[in-house]
Amino acid sequence: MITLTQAPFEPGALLTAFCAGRDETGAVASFTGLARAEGGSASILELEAYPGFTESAIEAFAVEAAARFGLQDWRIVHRVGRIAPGEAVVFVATASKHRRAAFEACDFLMDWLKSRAPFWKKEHGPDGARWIEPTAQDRTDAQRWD
Amino acid sequence: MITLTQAPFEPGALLTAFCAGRDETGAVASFTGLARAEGGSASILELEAYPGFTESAIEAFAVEAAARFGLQDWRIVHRVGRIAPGEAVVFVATASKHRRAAFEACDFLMDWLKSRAPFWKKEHGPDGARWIEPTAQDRTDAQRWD
Amino acid sequence: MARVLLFGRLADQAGWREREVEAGSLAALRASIADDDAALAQALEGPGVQVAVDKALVRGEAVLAAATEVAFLPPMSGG
Amino acid sequence: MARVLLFGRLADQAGWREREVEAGSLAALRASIADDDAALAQALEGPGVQVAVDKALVRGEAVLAAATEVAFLPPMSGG
Repeated sequence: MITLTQAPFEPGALLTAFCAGRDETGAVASFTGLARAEGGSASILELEAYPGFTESAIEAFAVEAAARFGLQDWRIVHRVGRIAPGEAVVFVATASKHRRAAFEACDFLMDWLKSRAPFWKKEHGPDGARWIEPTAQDRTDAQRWD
Repeated sequence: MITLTQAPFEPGALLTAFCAGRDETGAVASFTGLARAEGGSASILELEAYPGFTESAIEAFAVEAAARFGLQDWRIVHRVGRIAPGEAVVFVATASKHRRAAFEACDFLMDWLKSRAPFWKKEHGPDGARWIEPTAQDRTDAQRWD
Repeated sequence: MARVLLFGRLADQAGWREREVEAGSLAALRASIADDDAALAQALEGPGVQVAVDKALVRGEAVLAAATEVAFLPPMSGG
Repeated sequence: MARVLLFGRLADQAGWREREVEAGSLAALRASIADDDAALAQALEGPGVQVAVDKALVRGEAVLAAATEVAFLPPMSGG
Protein backbone atom coordinates (compact mmCIF):
# COMPACT_ATOMS: atom_id res chain seq x y z
CA MET A 1 0.00 0.00 0.00
CA ILE A 2 1.19 3.51 -0.83
CA THR A 3 0.11 6.62 1.05
CA LEU A 4 1.06 10.25 0.39
CA THR A 5 0.70 12.53 3.38
CA GLN A 6 0.90 16.28 3.97
CA ALA A 7 1.25 15.71 7.71
CA PRO A 8 4.38 14.49 9.52
CA PHE A 9 4.34 10.73 10.16
CA GLU A 10 5.96 8.38 12.64
CA PRO A 11 8.14 5.62 11.04
CA GLY A 12 8.04 3.47 14.17
CA ALA A 13 4.24 3.34 14.24
CA LEU A 14 4.28 2.21 10.59
CA LEU A 15 6.85 -0.51 11.34
CA THR A 16 4.81 -1.77 14.29
CA ALA A 17 1.67 -1.99 12.17
CA PHE A 18 3.57 -3.66 9.34
CA CYS A 19 5.15 -6.35 11.57
CA ALA A 20 1.92 -7.22 13.41
CA GLY A 21 0.44 -10.69 13.03
CA ARG A 22 3.12 -12.14 10.73
CA ASP A 23 3.94 -15.68 11.82
CA GLU A 24 5.39 -16.82 8.46
CA THR A 25 7.36 -13.72 7.50
CA GLY A 26 10.86 -14.07 8.91
CA ALA A 27 12.24 -10.82 7.50
CA VAL A 28 11.11 -7.19 7.52
CA ALA A 29 13.49 -4.61 6.06
CA SER A 30 12.71 -0.94 6.32
CA PHE A 31 14.16 2.34 5.21
CA THR A 32 13.37 5.76 6.61
CA GLY A 33 14.59 8.84 4.76
CA LEU A 34 14.94 11.93 6.94
CA ALA A 35 15.28 15.53 5.76
CA ARG A 36 18.78 16.82 6.46
CA ALA A 37 19.54 20.30 7.73
CA GLU A 38 22.86 20.33 5.78
CA GLY A 39 24.31 22.53 8.51
CA GLY A 40 21.56 25.11 7.98
CA SER A 41 21.95 25.47 4.20
CA ALA A 42 18.69 23.61 3.51
CA SER A 43 16.12 24.75 6.01
CA ILE A 44 12.94 23.43 4.36
CA LEU A 45 12.36 20.76 1.72
CA GLU A 46 9.21 21.07 -0.39
CA LEU A 47 7.88 18.07 -2.27
CA GLU A 48 5.18 18.26 -4.89
CA ALA A 49 3.27 15.21 -6.16
CA TYR A 50 0.55 14.81 -8.78
CA PRO A 51 -2.20 13.28 -6.63
CA GLY A 52 -3.55 10.11 -8.18
CA PHE A 53 -0.82 9.93 -10.82
CA THR A 54 2.03 9.70 -8.29
CA GLU A 55 0.38 6.98 -6.17
CA SER A 56 -0.48 4.94 -9.29
CA ALA A 57 3.10 5.10 -10.57
CA ILE A 58 4.49 4.04 -7.19
CA GLU A 59 1.91 1.28 -6.77
CA ALA A 60 2.65 -0.13 -10.23
CA PHE A 61 6.39 -0.09 -9.59
CA ALA A 62 6.07 -1.70 -6.14
CA VAL A 63 3.75 -4.46 -7.41
CA GLU A 64 6.37 -5.32 -10.04
CA ALA A 65 9.14 -5.24 -7.41
CA ALA A 66 7.11 -7.51 -5.11
CA ALA A 67 6.86 -10.09 -7.91
CA ARG A 68 10.54 -9.73 -8.85
CA PHE A 69 11.78 -10.32 -5.29
CA GLY A 70 9.01 -12.65 -4.10
CA LEU A 71 7.80 -10.29 -1.38
CA GLN A 72 4.93 -11.23 0.91
CA ASP A 73 4.01 -7.57 1.46
CA TRP A 74 5.26 -3.99 1.17
CA ARG A 75 4.35 -0.57 2.59
CA ILE A 76 5.34 2.88 1.36
CA VAL A 77 4.50 6.22 2.96
CA HIS A 78 5.77 9.41 1.34
CA ARG A 79 5.55 12.90 2.70
CA VAL A 80 4.55 15.80 0.42
CA GLY A 81 4.47 19.54 1.05
CA ARG A 82 6.92 21.40 3.28
CA ILE A 83 9.23 19.21 5.38
CA ALA A 84 11.53 20.40 8.17
CA PRO A 85 15.00 18.94 8.91
CA GLY A 86 14.80 15.75 10.98
CA GLU A 87 11.30 14.92 9.74
CA ALA A 88 10.68 11.68 7.85
CA VAL A 89 10.34 12.08 4.07
CA VAL A 90 9.81 8.46 3.10
CA PHE A 91 9.23 5.09 4.77
CA VAL A 92 9.52 1.80 2.88
CA ALA A 93 9.02 -1.63 4.47
CA THR A 94 9.25 -5.02 2.79
CA ALA A 95 8.29 -8.45 4.16
CA SER A 96 9.54 -11.80 2.95
CA LYS A 97 10.32 -15.24 4.27
CA HIS A 98 14.09 -14.70 4.15
CA ARG A 99 16.15 -11.56 4.62
CA ARG A 100 18.01 -11.32 1.29
CA ALA A 101 14.77 -10.64 -0.64
CA ALA A 102 13.50 -8.15 1.96
CA PHE A 103 16.77 -6.16 1.91
CA GLU A 104 17.14 -6.16 -1.86
CA ALA A 105 13.53 -5.18 -2.53
CA CYS A 106 13.71 -2.32 -0.02
CA ASP A 107 16.96 -1.07 -1.54
CA PHE A 108 15.51 -1.40 -5.06
CA LEU A 109 12.33 0.51 -4.17
CA MET A 110 14.34 3.30 -2.53
CA ASP A 111 16.68 3.68 -5.51
CA TRP A 112 13.69 4.15 -7.78
CA LEU A 113 11.76 6.39 -5.40
CA LYS A 114 14.80 8.68 -4.99
CA SER A 115 15.57 9.00 -8.69
CA ARG A 116 12.53 8.32 -10.86
CA ALA A 117 9.30 8.61 -8.85
CA PRO A 118 6.94 11.43 -9.90
CA PHE A 119 7.86 14.08 -7.36
CA TRP A 120 9.22 17.59 -7.83
CA LYS A 121 11.52 18.76 -5.10
CA LYS A 122 12.42 22.27 -4.00
CA GLU A 123 14.94 23.23 -1.35
CA HIS A 124 14.33 26.46 0.55
CA GLY A 125 17.61 27.72 2.00
CA PRO A 126 19.03 31.00 3.27
CA ASP A 127 19.82 32.03 -0.36
CA GLY A 128 16.31 31.34 -1.66
CA ALA A 129 14.67 28.29 -3.25
CA ARG A 130 15.90 25.96 -5.96
CA TRP A 131 14.44 22.93 -7.73
CA ILE A 132 16.44 19.73 -7.21
CA GLU A 133 17.15 17.17 -9.91
CA PRO A 134 18.26 13.56 -9.14
CA THR A 135 21.97 13.40 -8.25
CA ALA A 136 24.49 11.45 -10.28
CA GLN A 137 24.66 9.03 -7.31
CA ASP A 138 20.86 8.55 -7.43
CA ARG A 139 21.07 7.71 -11.14
CA THR A 140 23.98 5.32 -10.58
CA ASP A 141 22.14 3.60 -7.73
CA ALA A 142 19.00 3.17 -9.84
CA GLN A 143 21.00 1.84 -12.81
CA ARG A 144 22.38 -1.04 -10.71
CA TRP A 145 19.01 -2.78 -11.24
CA ASP A 146 18.52 -2.14 -14.97
CA MET B 1 24.20 0.07 21.59
CA ILE B 2 23.42 -3.64 21.97
CA THR B 3 20.75 -5.00 24.29
CA LEU B 4 19.81 -8.63 24.94
CA THR B 5 16.31 -9.11 26.28
CA GLN B 6 14.31 -12.04 27.67
CA ALA B 7 11.06 -10.11 27.17
CA PRO B 8 9.28 -9.53 23.84
CA PHE B 9 10.13 -6.14 22.32
CA GLU B 10 8.46 -3.77 19.90
CA PRO B 11 10.54 -2.99 16.75
CA GLY B 12 8.52 0.15 15.98
CA ALA B 13 9.23 1.70 19.36
CA LEU B 14 12.95 1.09 18.79
CA LEU B 15 12.81 2.68 15.34
CA THR B 16 10.99 5.73 16.70
CA ALA B 17 13.60 6.21 19.42
CA PHE B 18 16.44 5.66 16.94
CA CYS B 19 15.13 8.23 14.42
CA ALA B 20 14.40 10.93 17.00
CA GLY B 21 16.32 14.19 16.86
CA ARG B 22 18.45 13.41 13.79
CA ASP B 23 18.65 16.47 11.57
CA GLU B 24 21.84 15.46 9.73
CA THR B 25 21.17 11.76 9.23
CA GLY B 26 19.35 11.33 5.95
CA ALA B 27 19.13 7.53 6.04
CA VAL B 28 17.98 4.97 8.59
CA ALA B 29 17.87 1.33 7.50
CA SER B 30 16.40 -1.29 9.79
CA PHE B 31 15.91 -5.01 9.83
CA THR B 32 13.49 -6.95 12.01
CA GLY B 33 13.78 -10.72 12.16
CA LEU B 34 10.57 -12.49 13.19
CA ALA B 35 10.23 -16.08 14.37
CA ARG B 36 8.44 -18.17 11.73
CA ALA B 37 5.83 -20.81 12.55
CA GLU B 38 6.94 -22.90 9.52
CA GLY B 39 3.37 -24.12 9.20
CA GLY B 40 3.39 -25.40 12.78
CA SER B 41 6.60 -27.44 12.50
CA ALA B 42 8.56 -24.96 14.65
CA SER B 43 6.36 -23.88 17.51
CA ILE B 44 8.96 -22.31 19.80
CA LEU B 45 12.47 -20.99 19.16
CA GLU B 46 14.87 -20.96 22.09
CA LEU B 47 17.97 -18.78 21.99
CA GLU B 48 20.80 -19.02 24.48
CA ALA B 49 23.45 -16.33 24.91
CA TYR B 50 26.49 -16.08 27.16
CA PRO B 51 25.64 -12.88 29.05
CA GLY B 52 28.50 -10.40 28.94
CA PHE B 53 30.44 -12.39 26.33
CA THR B 54 27.69 -12.21 23.69
CA GLU B 55 27.11 -8.47 24.07
CA SER B 56 30.87 -7.77 23.96
CA ALA B 57 31.27 -9.78 20.76
CA ILE B 58 28.34 -8.00 19.09
CA GLU B 59 29.50 -4.57 20.29
CA ALA B 60 33.03 -5.17 18.98
CA PHE B 61 31.71 -6.33 15.61
CA ALA B 62 29.26 -3.43 15.28
CA VAL B 63 31.89 -0.81 16.19
CA GLU B 64 34.09 -2.20 13.42
CA ALA B 65 31.15 -2.19 10.98
CA ALA B 66 30.31 1.41 11.90
CA ALA B 67 33.85 2.45 10.99
CA ARG B 68 33.88 0.37 7.79
CA PHE B 69 30.64 1.90 6.48
CA GLY B 70 30.96 5.37 8.01
CA LEU B 71 27.84 5.04 10.16
CA GLN B 72 26.67 7.84 12.38
CA ASP B 73 24.96 5.41 14.77
CA TRP B 74 23.64 1.87 15.16
CA ARG B 75 21.26 -0.02 17.45
CA ILE B 76 20.89 -3.76 17.97
CA VAL B 77 18.32 -5.51 20.17
CA HIS B 78 18.36 -9.32 20.34
CA ARG B 79 15.86 -11.54 22.02
CA VAL B 80 17.02 -14.53 24.11
CA GLY B 81 15.04 -17.31 25.78
CA ARG B 82 11.85 -18.82 24.37
CA ILE B 83 10.35 -17.00 21.38
CA ALA B 84 6.92 -17.67 19.87
CA PRO B 85 6.12 -17.45 16.11
CA GLY B 86 5.49 -13.88 14.98
CA GLU B 87 7.60 -12.39 17.78
CA ALA B 88 10.66 -10.31 16.96
CA VAL B 89 13.99 -12.09 17.37
CA VAL B 90 16.34 -9.31 16.31
CA PHE B 91 16.22 -5.61 15.44
CA VAL B 92 19.10 -3.80 13.76
CA ALA B 93 19.04 -0.12 12.79
CA THR B 94 21.80 1.89 11.13
CA ALA B 95 22.03 5.64 10.57
CA SER B 96 24.14 7.42 8.01
CA LYS B 97 24.12 10.52 5.87
CA HIS B 98 23.29 8.61 2.67
CA ARG B 99 21.29 5.45 2.13
CA ARG B 100 23.86 3.15 0.50
CA ALA B 101 25.97 2.99 3.69
CA ALA B 102 22.92 2.51 5.93
CA PHE B 103 21.58 -0.38 3.81
CA GLU B 104 24.94 -2.12 3.41
CA ALA B 105 25.86 -1.84 7.08
CA CYS B 106 22.47 -3.21 8.18
CA ASP B 107 22.76 -6.10 5.73
CA PHE B 108 26.36 -6.76 6.85
CA LEU B 109 25.44 -6.77 10.55
CA MET B 110 22.52 -9.14 9.94
CA ASP B 111 24.63 -11.59 7.92
CA TRP B 112 27.08 -11.80 10.79
CA LEU B 113 24.45 -11.92 13.53
CA LYS B 114 22.63 -14.78 11.76
CA SER B 115 25.71 -16.90 11.14
CA ARG B 116 28.53 -16.10 13.55
CA ALA B 117 27.22 -14.29 16.62
CA PRO B 118 27.57 -16.16 19.93
CA PHE B 119 24.10 -17.63 20.27
CA TRP B 120 22.92 -21.22 20.50
CA LYS B 121 19.59 -21.89 18.96
CA LYS B 122 17.08 -24.67 19.62
CA GLU B 123 13.84 -25.29 17.79
CA HIS B 124 11.03 -26.92 19.75
CA GLY B 125 8.60 -28.59 17.33
CA PRO B 126 5.94 -31.29 17.48
CA ASP B 127 8.68 -33.94 17.13
CA GLY B 128 10.81 -32.62 19.99
CA ALA B 129 13.70 -30.17 20.15
CA ARG B 130 16.80 -29.85 18.00
CA TRP B 131 19.84 -27.56 18.02
CA ILE B 132 20.18 -25.45 14.86
CA GLU B 133 23.46 -24.73 13.09
CA PRO B 134 23.91 -21.84 10.58
CA THR B 135 22.44 -22.74 7.18
CA ALA B 136 24.56 -22.94 4.04
CA GLN B 137 22.75 -19.74 2.91
CA ASP B 138 23.75 -17.99 6.15
CA ARG B 139 27.39 -18.94 5.57
CA THR B 140 27.25 -17.82 1.92
CA ASP B 141 25.65 -14.51 2.93
CA ALA B 142 28.33 -13.88 5.54
CA GLN B 143 31.15 -14.78 3.15
CA ARG B 144 30.06 -12.05 0.70
CA TRP B 145 31.82 -9.56 2.99
CA ASP B 146 35.08 -11.46 3.65
CA MET C 1 -12.81 22.57 -21.51
CA ALA C 2 -9.51 20.93 -20.50
CA ARG C 3 -8.20 21.35 -16.98
CA VAL C 4 -4.47 22.14 -17.36
CA LEU C 5 -2.11 21.32 -14.48
CA LEU C 6 1.49 22.52 -14.20
CA PHE C 7 4.07 21.06 -11.80
CA GLY C 8 7.45 22.02 -10.39
CA ARG C 9 9.41 24.74 -12.20
CA LEU C 10 6.74 24.99 -14.93
CA ALA C 11 4.18 26.23 -12.37
CA ASP C 12 6.75 28.68 -10.97
CA GLN C 13 7.48 30.01 -14.46
CA ALA C 14 3.80 30.33 -15.44
CA GLY C 15 2.69 31.88 -12.16
CA TRP C 16 -0.25 29.46 -12.05
CA ARG C 17 -0.72 25.75 -11.31
CA GLU C 18 -4.17 25.05 -12.71
CA ARG C 19 -6.31 26.65 -15.42
CA GLU C 20 -9.28 25.78 -17.66
CA VAL C 21 -8.46 26.02 -21.37
CA GLU C 22 -10.85 25.54 -24.32
CA ALA C 23 -9.15 23.07 -26.70
CA GLY C 24 -10.09 19.98 -28.69
CA SER C 25 -6.57 18.68 -29.05
CA LEU C 26 -3.17 18.92 -27.40
CA ALA C 27 -1.93 21.02 -30.34
CA ALA C 28 -4.82 23.44 -29.91
CA LEU C 29 -4.15 23.59 -26.20
CA ARG C 30 -0.46 24.42 -26.77
CA ALA C 31 -1.46 27.11 -29.29
CA SER C 32 -3.92 28.63 -26.85
CA ILE C 33 -1.26 28.74 -24.13
CA ALA C 34 1.24 30.28 -26.61
CA ASP C 35 -1.21 33.11 -27.39
CA ASP C 36 -1.15 34.01 -23.72
CA ASP C 37 2.48 33.21 -22.78
CA ALA C 38 4.88 32.23 -25.57
CA ALA C 39 7.78 31.52 -23.20
CA LEU C 40 5.63 29.10 -21.20
CA ALA C 41 4.45 27.28 -24.36
CA GLN C 42 8.12 26.88 -25.30
CA ALA C 43 9.00 25.54 -21.83
CA LEU C 44 6.14 23.01 -22.09
CA GLU C 45 7.90 21.58 -25.18
CA GLY C 46 11.28 21.65 -23.47
CA PRO C 47 13.56 18.61 -22.93
CA GLY C 48 12.24 16.06 -20.47
CA VAL C 49 8.78 17.57 -20.11
CA GLN C 50 6.17 14.81 -20.21
CA VAL C 51 2.44 15.15 -20.81
CA ALA C 52 -0.25 13.16 -19.01
CA VAL C 53 -3.83 13.12 -20.30
CA ASP C 54 -6.26 11.96 -17.64
CA LYS C 55 -3.27 10.76 -15.60
CA ALA C 56 -1.81 8.57 -18.38
CA LEU C 57 1.44 9.62 -20.10
CA VAL C 58 1.01 10.39 -23.82
CA ARG C 59 3.58 10.99 -26.54
CA GLY C 60 2.96 13.37 -29.42
CA GLU C 61 -0.56 14.47 -30.31
CA ALA C 62 -3.78 13.66 -28.42
CA VAL C 63 -7.45 14.45 -28.90
CA LEU C 64 -8.97 16.05 -25.81
CA ALA C 65 -12.56 15.15 -24.93
CA ALA C 66 -14.68 17.35 -22.70
CA ALA C 67 -13.52 17.59 -19.07
CA THR C 68 -10.09 16.20 -19.82
CA GLU C 69 -7.19 16.75 -17.40
CA VAL C 70 -3.88 17.64 -19.08
CA ALA C 71 -0.76 17.73 -16.89
CA PHE C 72 2.68 19.02 -17.92
CA LEU C 73 5.39 17.27 -15.90
CA PRO C 74 8.95 18.59 -15.80
CA PRO C 75 11.73 16.00 -15.22
CA MET C 76 10.83 14.08 -12.08
CA SER C 77 13.23 14.55 -9.22
CA GLY C 78 12.36 11.54 -7.12
CA GLY C 79 11.31 11.93 -3.51
CA MET D 1 37.66 -22.79 42.32
CA ALA D 2 36.74 -22.27 38.67
CA ARG D 3 33.14 -21.64 37.74
CA VAL D 4 32.49 -23.85 34.69
CA LEU D 5 29.73 -22.86 32.24
CA LEU D 6 28.33 -25.08 29.48
CA PHE D 7 26.21 -23.84 26.57
CA GLY D 8 23.90 -25.30 23.92
CA ARG D 9 24.16 -29.03 23.26
CA LEU D 10 27.06 -29.38 25.74
CA ALA D 11 24.75 -28.38 28.62
CA ASP D 12 22.06 -30.76 27.35
CA GLN D 13 24.57 -33.61 27.19
CA ALA D 14 26.05 -32.90 30.64
CA GLY D 15 22.71 -32.35 32.35
CA TRP D 16 24.11 -29.23 34.02
CA ARG D 17 24.92 -25.69 32.89
CA GLU D 18 27.11 -24.39 35.70
CA ARG D 19 29.35 -26.05 38.28
CA GLU D 20 32.26 -25.15 40.56
CA VAL D 21 35.40 -27.23 39.89
CA GLU D 22 38.72 -27.15 41.80
CA ALA D 23 41.48 -26.78 39.18
CA GLY D 24 44.62 -24.70 38.72
CA SER D 25 44.78 -25.12 34.96
CA LEU D 26 42.54 -25.89 32.02
CA ALA D 27 44.18 -29.34 31.72
CA ALA D 28 43.43 -30.09 35.39
CA LEU D 29 39.87 -28.89 34.87
CA ARG D 30 39.38 -31.20 31.90
CA ALA D 31 40.84 -34.11 33.89
CA SER D 32 38.52 -33.40 36.78
CA ILE D 33 35.49 -33.34 34.45
CA ALA D 34 36.68 -36.58 32.81
CA ASP D 35 36.79 -38.32 36.22
CA ASP D 36 33.10 -37.54 36.59
CA ASP D 37 31.86 -37.87 32.97
CA ALA D 38 34.32 -39.16 30.36
CA ALA D 39 31.89 -38.66 27.44
CA LEU D 40 31.39 -35.01 28.41
CA ALA D 41 35.16 -34.42 28.67
CA GLN D 42 35.50 -35.85 25.17
CA ALA D 43 32.68 -33.62 23.85
CA LEU D 44 34.42 -30.58 25.37
CA GLU D 45 37.41 -31.35 23.13
CA GLY D 46 35.19 -31.97 20.09
CA PRO D 47 35.41 -30.08 16.77
CA GLY D 48 34.38 -26.44 16.91
CA VAL D 49 34.17 -26.25 20.71
CA GLN D 50 35.79 -23.02 21.91
CA VAL D 51 36.92 -22.16 25.42
CA ALA D 52 36.56 -18.75 27.06
CA VAL D 53 38.40 -17.91 30.27
CA ASP D 54 36.90 -14.91 32.02
CA LYS D 55 34.94 -14.17 28.83
CA ALA D 56 38.00 -14.12 26.54
CA LEU D 57 38.56 -16.93 24.04
CA VAL D 58 41.71 -18.95 24.69
CA ARG D 59 43.47 -21.54 22.58
CA GLY D 60 45.28 -24.50 24.12
CA GLU D 61 46.37 -24.43 27.74
CA ALA D 62 45.57 -21.77 30.34
CA VAL D 63 46.39 -21.21 33.98
CA LEU D 64 43.29 -20.66 36.11
CA ALA D 65 43.52 -18.19 38.96
CA ALA D 66 41.09 -18.23 41.87
CA ALA D 67 37.47 -17.37 40.96
CA THR D 68 38.00 -17.85 37.23
CA GLU D 69 35.06 -18.40 34.89
CA VAL D 70 35.62 -21.07 32.22
CA ALA D 71 33.01 -21.42 29.47
CA PHE D 72 32.80 -24.22 26.88
CA LEU D 73 31.12 -22.94 23.71
CA PRO D 74 29.84 -25.31 21.03
CA PRO D 75 29.76 -23.97 17.45
CA MET D 76 27.81 -20.71 17.49
CA SER D 77 24.57 -20.80 15.57
CA GLY D 78 23.97 -17.11 15.13
CA GLY D 79 20.75 -15.51 16.30
